[in-house]
Amino acid sequence: MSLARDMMTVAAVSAGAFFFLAGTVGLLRFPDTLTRLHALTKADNLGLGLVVLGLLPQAAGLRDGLKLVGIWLLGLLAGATVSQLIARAARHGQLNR
Amino acid sequence: MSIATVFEIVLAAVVLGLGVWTIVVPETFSATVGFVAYGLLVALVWVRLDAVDVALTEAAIGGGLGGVLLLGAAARLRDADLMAEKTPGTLRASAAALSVLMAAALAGAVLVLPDPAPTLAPAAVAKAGATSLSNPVTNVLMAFRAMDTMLEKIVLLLAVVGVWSLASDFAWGGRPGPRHEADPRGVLVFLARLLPPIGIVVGIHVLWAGADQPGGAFQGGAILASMWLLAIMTGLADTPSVSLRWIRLILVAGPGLFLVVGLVGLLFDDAFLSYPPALAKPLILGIEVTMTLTIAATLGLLLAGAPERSAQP
Amino acid sequence: MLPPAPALEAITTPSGFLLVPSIAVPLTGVVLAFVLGDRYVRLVAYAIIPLGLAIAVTILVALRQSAGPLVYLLGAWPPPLGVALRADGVSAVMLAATAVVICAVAVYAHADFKDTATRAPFAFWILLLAIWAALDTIFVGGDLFTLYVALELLTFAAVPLVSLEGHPDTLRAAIRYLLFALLGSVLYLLGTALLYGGYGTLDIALLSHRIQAEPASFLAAALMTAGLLAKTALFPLHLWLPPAHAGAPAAASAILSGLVVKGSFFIIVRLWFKVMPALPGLPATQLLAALGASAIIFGSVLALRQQRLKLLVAYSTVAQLGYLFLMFPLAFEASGKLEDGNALSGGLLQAVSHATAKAAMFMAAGSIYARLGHDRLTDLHGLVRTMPLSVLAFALAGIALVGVQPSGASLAKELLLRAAAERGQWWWAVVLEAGGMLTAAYVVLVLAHALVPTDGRIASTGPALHVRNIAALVLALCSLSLGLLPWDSYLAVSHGSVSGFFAVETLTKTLSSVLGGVVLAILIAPWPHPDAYLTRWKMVASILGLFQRSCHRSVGCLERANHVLCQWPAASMFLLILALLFGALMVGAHTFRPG
Amino acid sequence: MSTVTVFGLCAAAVASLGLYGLITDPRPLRKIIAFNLLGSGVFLLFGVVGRRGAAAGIGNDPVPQALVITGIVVAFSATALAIALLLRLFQTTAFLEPSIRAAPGDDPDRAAS
Repeated sequence: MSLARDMMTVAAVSAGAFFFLAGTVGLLRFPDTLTRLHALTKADNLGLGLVVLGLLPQAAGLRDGLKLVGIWLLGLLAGATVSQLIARAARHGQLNR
Repeated sequence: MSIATVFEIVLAAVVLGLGVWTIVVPETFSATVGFVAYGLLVALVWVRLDAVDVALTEAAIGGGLGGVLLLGAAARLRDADLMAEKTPGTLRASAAALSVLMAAALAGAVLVLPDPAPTLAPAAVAKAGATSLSNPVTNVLMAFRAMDTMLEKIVLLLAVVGVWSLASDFAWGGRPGPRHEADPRGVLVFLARLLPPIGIVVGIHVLWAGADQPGGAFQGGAILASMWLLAIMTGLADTPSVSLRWIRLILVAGPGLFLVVGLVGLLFDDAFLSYPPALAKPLILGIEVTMTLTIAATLGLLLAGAPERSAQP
Repeated sequence: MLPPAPALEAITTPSGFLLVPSIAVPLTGVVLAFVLGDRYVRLVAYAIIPLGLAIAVTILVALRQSAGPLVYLLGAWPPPLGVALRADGVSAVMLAATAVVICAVAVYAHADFKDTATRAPFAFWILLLAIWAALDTIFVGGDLFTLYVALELLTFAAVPLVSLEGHPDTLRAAIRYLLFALLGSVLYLLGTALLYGGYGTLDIALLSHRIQAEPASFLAAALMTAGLLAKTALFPLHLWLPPAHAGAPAAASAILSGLVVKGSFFIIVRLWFKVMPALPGLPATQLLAALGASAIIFGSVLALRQQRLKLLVAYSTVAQLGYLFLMFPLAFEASGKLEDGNALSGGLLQAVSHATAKAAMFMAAGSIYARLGHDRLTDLHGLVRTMPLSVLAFALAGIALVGVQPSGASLAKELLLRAAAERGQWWWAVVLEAGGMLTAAYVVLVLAHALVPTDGRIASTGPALHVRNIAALVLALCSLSLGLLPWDSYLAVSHGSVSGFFAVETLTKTLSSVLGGVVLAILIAPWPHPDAYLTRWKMVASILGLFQRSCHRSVGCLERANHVLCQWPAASMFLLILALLFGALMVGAHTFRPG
Repeated sequence: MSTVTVFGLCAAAVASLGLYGLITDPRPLRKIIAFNLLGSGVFLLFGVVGRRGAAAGIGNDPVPQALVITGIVVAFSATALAIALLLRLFQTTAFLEPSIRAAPGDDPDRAAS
């Protein structure tokens, strides 16, 4: 049972780490603000979600699990808001390039 | 070399790299962004050092609110950079040499510190019974070294006085900082309506947890302050004018209560800033709750800046 | 094994509780003044200040009756876990001096910072009380980290005072002051981290038993000393002082110059004499005194070259701060330790007499500025007829600084000279005498300008306020009579050997330093000056001119050097160099110790 | 290499980086950032010292931790005061010299790229 849990954790966290890596590469390599945002938000939300998913089986109890999910939701909220703001600023031409 | 050590070396290298970038990057705005990232990673270092209380403080105040402060200043001062002349190369080289020398001396001194290291951890644990709080850091802050904590509250208060003293004469008594406006149907306003209830709960939780687990007045206060700032930045709330009696009461409530409890201890108990064992926990929690409010208001007002507008809109 | 701490230090002494209100009362004032706000701040300050003065006096009395120092354990937690407050004779003297100066400044500032709903009085009175609380904490604090917080409290209270007027120049001065002070306190904090790492305590009494000659403690001592020197503005780290002290309102300048710089100075004394008396070694003390000597020369000469009275007084502070550091090599005993004695008493007396005299000088300068609307030296001719009391206060404060009997400075000088003779370090005696002459020079320069008769009356723009002049006069008289007080119950002063007043010898000494000062003033000062009065003796004038030109050339070099030292990168690099130098000298003294 | 060694070296390096920036950068805001870096290095050193003193079931001596928390708050207040001074100076001088203008292209996004 615990082996299965550990394997799930390893798999999910590794996948999450991969998405983070991909997102970061995209952030550094993509040409303009909007594509960069695209790389960042998609990869980060998915990456964070997978990491949280992977950590859930390791949580000591229901409360810790709920806290983890809460962190993910808050991360999503913050990421979504900030990318909206940056995208709007980019569209209004407040940012060049 | 274990995986943990490799992770630590990588973490230290990234922290250092961000530090170097923060110092050498030409644009000030980039430097502030670098500093915020640096602050978040340093919080991780603190976790590795097993100092979670400090990690929370560093993330909330050092990286978080400090970062907001620096970013705001960098945005407002954008053209001031152009006036500065560059320091000549020879000076920079000698400064670099001196800094390297200093780093070597420091590193050497740290590495030859005595083994086993002297520590007060056992003493702090042994005396924890006197306060019935099981977070040793809270015990040190609120009981053993309460004097430092109280003085530091006064430092915060003086910072507020200092910032307010920079108001122009006509704006004295008015509201700090510029008035912020945001699109009422925009996403930021949405966030500012959605987040504060959650943030306030989290802040109170962090304060409450501080008695026994990592957390406490500073960390909780910083979270509350950021919620307030979010509301201010979206125009949902405005900064209070500095002449209001209630805002002044909140700003001094923390140190004031500390002083009163201290003096009561001097008159009726053992000593200044001592707590009778039976009342220690409620007293400390009471001070902490008040301090959280004070810290939240102080941090928020420090970020808002000097009074700039008259109280009437 | 670590030797156990003496039992006396670890318990609260009977009258130890007196130390709490010395901090808590001004703090209460800060809190109350902040809440009650604009209309009542001054009222709160005037309620608190007599109370604070009474506490300082009570501590003086209590210490006299107590067998040893007063000790108070905060929260009844004994160190190393808890924090102790301790007051010995030195602390009591500093507490009392602070209380007296604050009282005088409060009287002086009565008219400047009235109860109106404006920001300046609000900030001034709160910050005044905060400075008092911070200084008292520094004087009685028994823990190095508590001292750090108190130092920061002091900085946070002092910086807004500098920028109270809100002009760009004063804002720039305040930023520079703040940043340099922060650099200094971070270095101090770095030192405390190393000390805690080495010995597991920051309590001064415990540390003094545990500290050993080790790399960490050498580096800590060097960093802390350098950091504190930056906050004390000892040459060559004085870049921030003249603009900050000259730009602040007069009442604030009096506090900043008289008291605030003494806070960090006091911590250096604590560090070297109490925490680690055996650590520095003779070379480091000589370096410290050499910096002091350079401060006297640079500060005095630059003071003579200033066009504005307030700047002149500020540069005089740079010079007088140098004086405070001459005691260190003179207190170095054959045992290889710094010990209490004539030298330490002399240094602290110097600090006290400078606190009172310099505050009085700034007050007088401030009255002059307020009345005339400017403080250009060359436009002060005939001032004595317009403002006789202000000129008198300035003159008395100047006389006290020069060290005319029975001023505190003269007693201090006497003690230091005696220590120099005992140690066979005659060169510091020479510096002491030369310093008196240089001080006399700029005092004479100001007085000469004020006394020169003019045809026209000086145009006065402001009102004449006698209260101000009386506050300045009282403080100057205070400084002038410090030598008469019974110091022996607080400081190690052996009274019998102090030479009698108005003996022929002392009179000639005083006269010679004043005459020397006159000559220096004529040679160095840039005034369009008494040449005019010398036309009858053309020969004398031409010879004088010759000397003057060569003097001006060397003074020009000095000014250029000072200009370089007052650049930010140079000064901050000097800070690091000094730290490394102090470390190297301390290590060297222990490595090559004879035997 | 132990945790203490790694982060001890890191702390020393960060502190001296801050020192370098504080000495050489002529721009006040950059000086403030460098001061924060320097302070952070000093706090880390405290953390390393506390980590060495792990005992009695606590992973880090609580006394240095408490000192650092106090220190962080003091450093934040210092930053706030310094920035307020700087903004005020900028306001007053910009009022006096309206000729100072932003140069084209001096922009956060470009800076971040």
